Amino acid sequence: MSRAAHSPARSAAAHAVLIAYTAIALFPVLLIVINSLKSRNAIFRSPLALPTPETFDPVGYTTVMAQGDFLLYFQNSLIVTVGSLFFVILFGAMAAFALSEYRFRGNTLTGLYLALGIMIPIRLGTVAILQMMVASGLVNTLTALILVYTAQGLPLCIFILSEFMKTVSDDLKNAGRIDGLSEYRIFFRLVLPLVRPAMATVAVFTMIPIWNDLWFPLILAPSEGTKTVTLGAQIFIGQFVTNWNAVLAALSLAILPVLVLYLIFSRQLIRGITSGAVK
Amino acid sequence: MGSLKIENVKKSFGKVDVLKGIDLEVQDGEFVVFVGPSGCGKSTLLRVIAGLEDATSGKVLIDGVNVVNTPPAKRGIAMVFQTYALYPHLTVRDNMGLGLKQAGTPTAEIDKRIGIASAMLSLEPYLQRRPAELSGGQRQRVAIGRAVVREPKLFLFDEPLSNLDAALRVNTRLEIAQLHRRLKATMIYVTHDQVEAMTLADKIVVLNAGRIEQVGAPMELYNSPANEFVAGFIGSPKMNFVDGARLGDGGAKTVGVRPEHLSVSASSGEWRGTVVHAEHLGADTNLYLDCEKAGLITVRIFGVYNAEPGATIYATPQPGKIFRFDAEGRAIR
Amino acid sequence: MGSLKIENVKKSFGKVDVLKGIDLEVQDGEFVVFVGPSGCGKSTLLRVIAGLEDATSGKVLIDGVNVVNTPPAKRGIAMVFQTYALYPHLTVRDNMGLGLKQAGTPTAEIDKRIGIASAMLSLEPYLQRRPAELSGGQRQRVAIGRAVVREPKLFLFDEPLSNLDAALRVNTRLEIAQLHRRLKATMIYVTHDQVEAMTLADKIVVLNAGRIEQVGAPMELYNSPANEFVAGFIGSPKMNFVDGARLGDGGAKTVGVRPEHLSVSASSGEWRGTVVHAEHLGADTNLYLDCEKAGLITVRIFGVYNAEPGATIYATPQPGKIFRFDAEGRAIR
Amino acid sequence: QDKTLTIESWRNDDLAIWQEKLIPAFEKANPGIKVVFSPSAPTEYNAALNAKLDAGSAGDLITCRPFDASLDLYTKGHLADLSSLPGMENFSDVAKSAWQTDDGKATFCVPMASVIHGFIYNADAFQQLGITPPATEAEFFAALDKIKADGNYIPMAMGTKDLWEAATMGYQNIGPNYWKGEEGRLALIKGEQKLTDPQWVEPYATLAKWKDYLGDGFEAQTYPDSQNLFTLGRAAIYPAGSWEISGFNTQAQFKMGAFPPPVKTAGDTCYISDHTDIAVGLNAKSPNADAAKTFLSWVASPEFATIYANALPGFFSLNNAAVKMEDPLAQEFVSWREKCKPTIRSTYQILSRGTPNLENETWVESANVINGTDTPQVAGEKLQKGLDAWYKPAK
Amino acid sequence: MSVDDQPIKKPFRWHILVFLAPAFLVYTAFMIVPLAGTLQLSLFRRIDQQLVYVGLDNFRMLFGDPRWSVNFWNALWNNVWFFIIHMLVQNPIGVLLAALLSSPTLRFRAFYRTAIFVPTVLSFVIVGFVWKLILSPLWGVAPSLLNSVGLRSLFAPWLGKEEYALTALSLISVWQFVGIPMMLIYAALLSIPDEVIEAAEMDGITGISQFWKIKLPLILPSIGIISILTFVGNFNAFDLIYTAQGALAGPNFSTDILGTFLYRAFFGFQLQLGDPNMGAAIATMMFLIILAGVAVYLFAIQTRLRRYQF
Ligand SMILES: Nc1ncnc2c1ncn2[C@@H]1O[C@H](COP(=O)(O)OP(=O)(O)OP(=O)(O)O)[C@@H](O)[C@H]1O
Ligand SMILES: Nc1ncnc2c1ncn2[C@@H]1O[C@H](COP(=O)(O)OP(=O)(O)OP(=O)(O)O)[C@@H](O)[C@H]1O
Ligand SMILES: [Mg+2]
Ligand SMILES: [Mg+2]
Repeated sequence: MSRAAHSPARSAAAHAVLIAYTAIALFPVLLIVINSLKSRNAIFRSPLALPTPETFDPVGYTTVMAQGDFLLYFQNSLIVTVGSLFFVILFGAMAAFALSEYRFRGNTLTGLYLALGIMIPIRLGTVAILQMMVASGLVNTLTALILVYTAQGLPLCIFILSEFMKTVSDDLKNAGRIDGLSEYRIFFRLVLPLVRPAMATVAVFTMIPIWNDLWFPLILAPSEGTKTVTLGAQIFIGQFVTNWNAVLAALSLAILPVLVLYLIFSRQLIRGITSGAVK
Repeated sequence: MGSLKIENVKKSFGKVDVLKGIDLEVQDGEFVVFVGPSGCGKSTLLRVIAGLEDATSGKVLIDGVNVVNTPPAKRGIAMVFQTYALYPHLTVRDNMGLGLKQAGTPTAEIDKRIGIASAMLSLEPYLQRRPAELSGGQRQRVAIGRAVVREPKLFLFDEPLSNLDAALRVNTRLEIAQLHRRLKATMIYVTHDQVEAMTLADKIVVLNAGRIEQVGAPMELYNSPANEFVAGFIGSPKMNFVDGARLGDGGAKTVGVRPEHLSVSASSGEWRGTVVHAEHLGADTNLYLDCEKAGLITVRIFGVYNAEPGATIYATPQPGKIFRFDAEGRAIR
Repeated sequence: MGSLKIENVKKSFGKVDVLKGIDLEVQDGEFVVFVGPSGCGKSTLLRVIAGLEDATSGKVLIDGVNVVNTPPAKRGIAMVFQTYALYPHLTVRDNMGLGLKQAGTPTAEIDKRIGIASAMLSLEPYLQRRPAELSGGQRQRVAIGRAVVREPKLFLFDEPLSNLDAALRVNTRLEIAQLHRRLKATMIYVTHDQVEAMTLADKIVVLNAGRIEQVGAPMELYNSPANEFVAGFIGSPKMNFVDGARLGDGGAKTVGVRPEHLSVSASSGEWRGTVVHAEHLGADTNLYLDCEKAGLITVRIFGVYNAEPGATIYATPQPGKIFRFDAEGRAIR
Repeated sequence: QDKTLTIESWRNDDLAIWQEKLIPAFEKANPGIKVVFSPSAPTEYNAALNAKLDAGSAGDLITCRPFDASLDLYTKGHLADLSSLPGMENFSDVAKSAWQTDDGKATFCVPMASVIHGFIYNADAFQQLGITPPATEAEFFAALDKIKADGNYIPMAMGTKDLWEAATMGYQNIGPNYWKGEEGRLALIKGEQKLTDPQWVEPYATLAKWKDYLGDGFEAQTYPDSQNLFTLGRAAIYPAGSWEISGFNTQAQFKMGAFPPPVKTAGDTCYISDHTDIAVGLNAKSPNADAAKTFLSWVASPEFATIYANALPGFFSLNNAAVKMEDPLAQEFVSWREKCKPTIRSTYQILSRGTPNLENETWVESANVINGTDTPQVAGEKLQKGLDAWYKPAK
Repeated sequence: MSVDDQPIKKPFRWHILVFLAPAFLVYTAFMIVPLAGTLQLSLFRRIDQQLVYVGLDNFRMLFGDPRWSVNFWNALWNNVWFFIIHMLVQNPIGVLLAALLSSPTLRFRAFYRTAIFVPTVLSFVIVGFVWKLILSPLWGVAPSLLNSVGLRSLFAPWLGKEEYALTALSLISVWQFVGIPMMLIYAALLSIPDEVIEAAEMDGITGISQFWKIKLPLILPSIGIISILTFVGNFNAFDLIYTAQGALAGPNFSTDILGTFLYRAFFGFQLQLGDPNMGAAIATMMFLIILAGVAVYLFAIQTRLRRYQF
């Protein structure tokens, strides 16, 4: 649409609101980043101050780097997150398509069944899950985490995607059917590309709790070789004394990969993806 | 391969009855044109044939087989949607090629067919564009191209040329006719364009409010419409209808004369009238006359004819070109 | 109120130049029709006028004021989109009434205007339906209705009648003409229909590939086209073009004769030809002849004319109805 | 083939000590056994451990919480009986009491350490203001008044936000002087005393007086806040547990001293909370039980006690053998064992077995009393009512 | 009767099964089976190391015994308040931000979108730490910020005051999660065809009224989704309260919500031993509450929401 469509006053107001909210959103984050670069004393003496030559202290980061194998932890987190995401999105989108596209008996009930999972904290199922993993020898493997996270991510994914899939034009899918496309191809070639913004959204929503989860890595894969970043950072949280420099440093570092993933996904938030399809 | 039989097909959307019992037989390789007023159910009927819409009752048989439970993909049909329904994320080339790819057609063959279709539709410069980057007419041509490349046995066209300019429309119409001959495919074609209907059709089906009014060859409909509706619908400008009683024709409720079947003279003739308005189309002229005897009528004159509004003119129906209808609107033969 | 001036408007989408410098003046209250081949930039030009698209360069003046920075809402324009762009969540009534409501029109007045518009467009039975429950033609009529009720000073119609049947199209065309007279509004109208262009326009603008080829009154374009393109574009079937040299006309590169300006005879005439194909349209007949002297030509004959393919027929251009063009395609007068 | 033993623990803090001191010492003495110390965040430990034990994926050695948490594991069969473990004789009955069945017949964890409550003070500040460590309550409040009047220091660093500070560093710290240590604690268990009795309510009354000496906004002050407030030198007195010593040693830039909870009147017997806190037990399903027992015997040895107590000043060995400690502050704390009567926290044994949980309630009420939302009497009544709801002492 | 007239059996649509199967299997195996196994514990009680079937006794205890019921109702009410704040603050702000961001001519859109989303990415540990730091009266972040705008007197140790703590935590949660409704609504707004918006512009419907009259009705299903997700998320919430206030959800249980209540009961806390049976009873109640909400949404609201295809 044209520039003229938006008056300068309106866009100035929009920027004002957005800048104000951005400040609210970022201020605490900046505080973390600033303080992760200061000595402990400086953090609590003057939390608002920028690091000065006297107070600058990367001790947090050096501790993190010295303690344990953080690169490995990052790698584990990435494998688990990306792996689970892949299956959540794939399986979730497939199920969402079935629920939104076809009318069959028990459709809504199936939808409800697939949503049950978000109604109970999955933590409660820990023992049974762990027993399953023990029985199948998956304890201390990343596979165990991927399986659990896939199950955990599915309900939300199905819930959101099925709503968005309902907005894909029937005529478009019908054109595909007339073209002889199988239902699978209609799903993969037509529907999936057209709900890209929704998939990106779901991917982001799914990724965050997985990345930040502490519980299942602790239970299912606490070994040194399979630790995730969040679990690794816990090492600095003691019973009585917490090494806040190290915790802040580790968790600040841990934001970066998720932010990168977020940026990758948010590139899929494209306007007008369906324009030109129907009249 | 490609014959179609429709038996008593009814379709309702909730309380709205859209198709009220359609019976139709289409021979293999026939070119059938559906015409009818806007909203009469043409698109719905196409969609029922394609399997996109379930008929409320009735049967659709393709090649003698009831296809009620055959999914659209298995019916061997290509369709041009009235709304185009292009794949917005695919380029023009991929829009056309997707169905072929699915069918496992070799790439070389796909390229060839897309080449032919895009040449026929003047789409070559746009093959790499997405639908959003095309003009209305270009989109419509992509929709045609997508159907055409598949070369199935049964084509369904829903107003495929409505957004094309005259020259392109003539061209494309001829190409479709050629395609029809080459593939010996059955084609069902919805249009509002008289010229298209008359030139393309082996058989025209006139629909009105969910019912078939008449089925017949184009000139048959023009020359002997079954009823007032068909008479009025086929031919443009529309046939003039005059109250039979007013003309002293006791046997007919209504008398119809086509605008092109009225001769005009400045001096004498059967119906005396005043020019209300003149439309100059270049090749011909439409005169709107207010006649004492026949009321408001339209006269179509070949070529340029100068008549100022207000002038007095006499119109005379050509002998043998008069249609008579009874009280129910049925033609009296 | 409602005059429009376009000065050297250019528009590119990335590397694609769509409008290549358009200059146009439209008087207040004028009815201007844009015609041109599919993809020539008609819709884009309308969108630039409406303010939905920024021109790459050039000026648009409404009532003498440069509106480049005026948002569409403030330009006082109503537009019928080629793609309808109905509000999917609103009923037909609300689709039409929303703009008026926003403008604070009293409810009674809104109801009145919707009543008039829906009667004019035969939309009364559908006022409570949503766009998804309408046929293609009905949707198009809603799009027209939405523009019409607002009664602004400047209307932009983008192929507003393309999906309507002949009868409705004639009716609606007449209603639009009437609206034009009643509101004294300026109207800009895109169409591919020759009849619409010829009957509605005060002035026809022929566009081709982003440039204006000719601007003029309808019959002016028909009778004295500025160049070969306009000559070929106005009139259907298309003008026959024959190589001047072949006809022995040294002064003209190309000679043009309209199909309706050829007289036929079975026995004698200027150009001897064989019938390739005959199209019977009822009111007239198009003959495609392959002539020794003039190549493949089209002849339009009023009424029914029986000619079997293969028959020999003579065609003679009517005197004074011959167009001559030079090597650049410009008309030689 | 080496056997590898995994230790489950909530002591993230001790990772370095295990890796650098304890494990090398053990492995050197016991070739063929490898030990991995695998701590998890303290807040998750109980839940995670229970799940792992239930599913059978827990480590060989389990660090034991005192009393019911471990007793429960033992009764469920997750912890092995270690009564006859060689080395167990190195511990007194009191030391073992936290990891025994109620009847004292079976012991299932090897005691590692106890912690002592008291007050740590900023010696520089005291010197500056001319205050000597208070011995009686009157002196204590006089000192606080003096600090407050001076205005340079917050008199006392404690917050109520995390609740347990109020209960543990407050109530359980000063309480034994009122209820006379073990005497009162056992009477409570027997049902002979009630939490509404004066000796149980009075400590609350004293706590309520603390309010005026705490920092601005103490209601939102967390435990780490309190630590930082003190070690940054902004507060003069810190109600403490001995576990703070090592952390404070590295963080505080000033001299520190410690004094035991002040008695009511000079010359009264003093009581201190010397609380059995950490032990280590054997996962009953461990496939390496023999190696694990070897390890546990080592943990019961004076050698371990010496390394551990010196590596972690403030966690005092429960071993009978005398342990020589280097840290002066730790020596100060442990010296109180001689002049005062030790007791354990009143709520830990038996009384926190039911619903509502007395320990949790004590946290909440201690904070409420300091915040001023409940009076001492009301707090006592609430606690007793909760206890009465399920606890029927054998008469 | 001819053969043709036999009612033809619709062929079984295998593809539906294929689409559903992977999700169904993984989800059932790793979510439903473990959770169902846990929830059925609510019908048992451990007596002398034996699991004994006790019917609804645990529920009777939960509601009949003030030792449990007082806490339960307190947690439930707190949870309702927690939810109300999210609905009133988080979702409107999220929608507003999304609406602003979706303006096609807005510059720096990607920056805003990312910046506003950053809090959502943070782990609870960080969020808890930084807000405690900011709101702490000791270190002076909030007081000095308020001071700089002359509102120092408004400051209170919010997280430590019974009357403010829950609201303060709800707002922190809002701060953290605004990104969720924002992104979802943003994605929904993107799918509105440009042409409809253009038509509205032509009709003179711009700015706020365009949002109310055109965009909002078209994204209503997404608003429904964020409402129900907020509901489900809030009634399952746990981590923030747990990291910020501890499992006892102080002060004086004023921030106790169902999640923390459940955690204490199920996993135990400090000296309190976990009681999986009572915990499962509480979880069952939570489940039923959420299920009721979701069922109302699925059957009563979702089926009535109109969806528009583009
Ligand atoms: N976004 C775009 N990117 C690139 N090219 C575009 C884009 N939009 C339109 N075009 C091109 O601009 C040209 C003019 O388009 P426009 O829609 O104005 O044509 P039109 O004259 O209205 O045609 P029609 O009669 O088919 O509707 C077309 O060739 C089209 O392909
Ligand atoms: N979902 C629906 N609910 C109710 N009525 C509907 C629905 N879809 C279509 N209709 C009605 O059915 C009738 C037939 O529609 P159809 O699209 O078949 O008309 P058409 O003959 O193709 O018209 P056009 O020439 O305008 O495209 C129309 O009157 C339309 O309003
Ligand atoms: Mg139609
Ligand atoms: Mg156009």
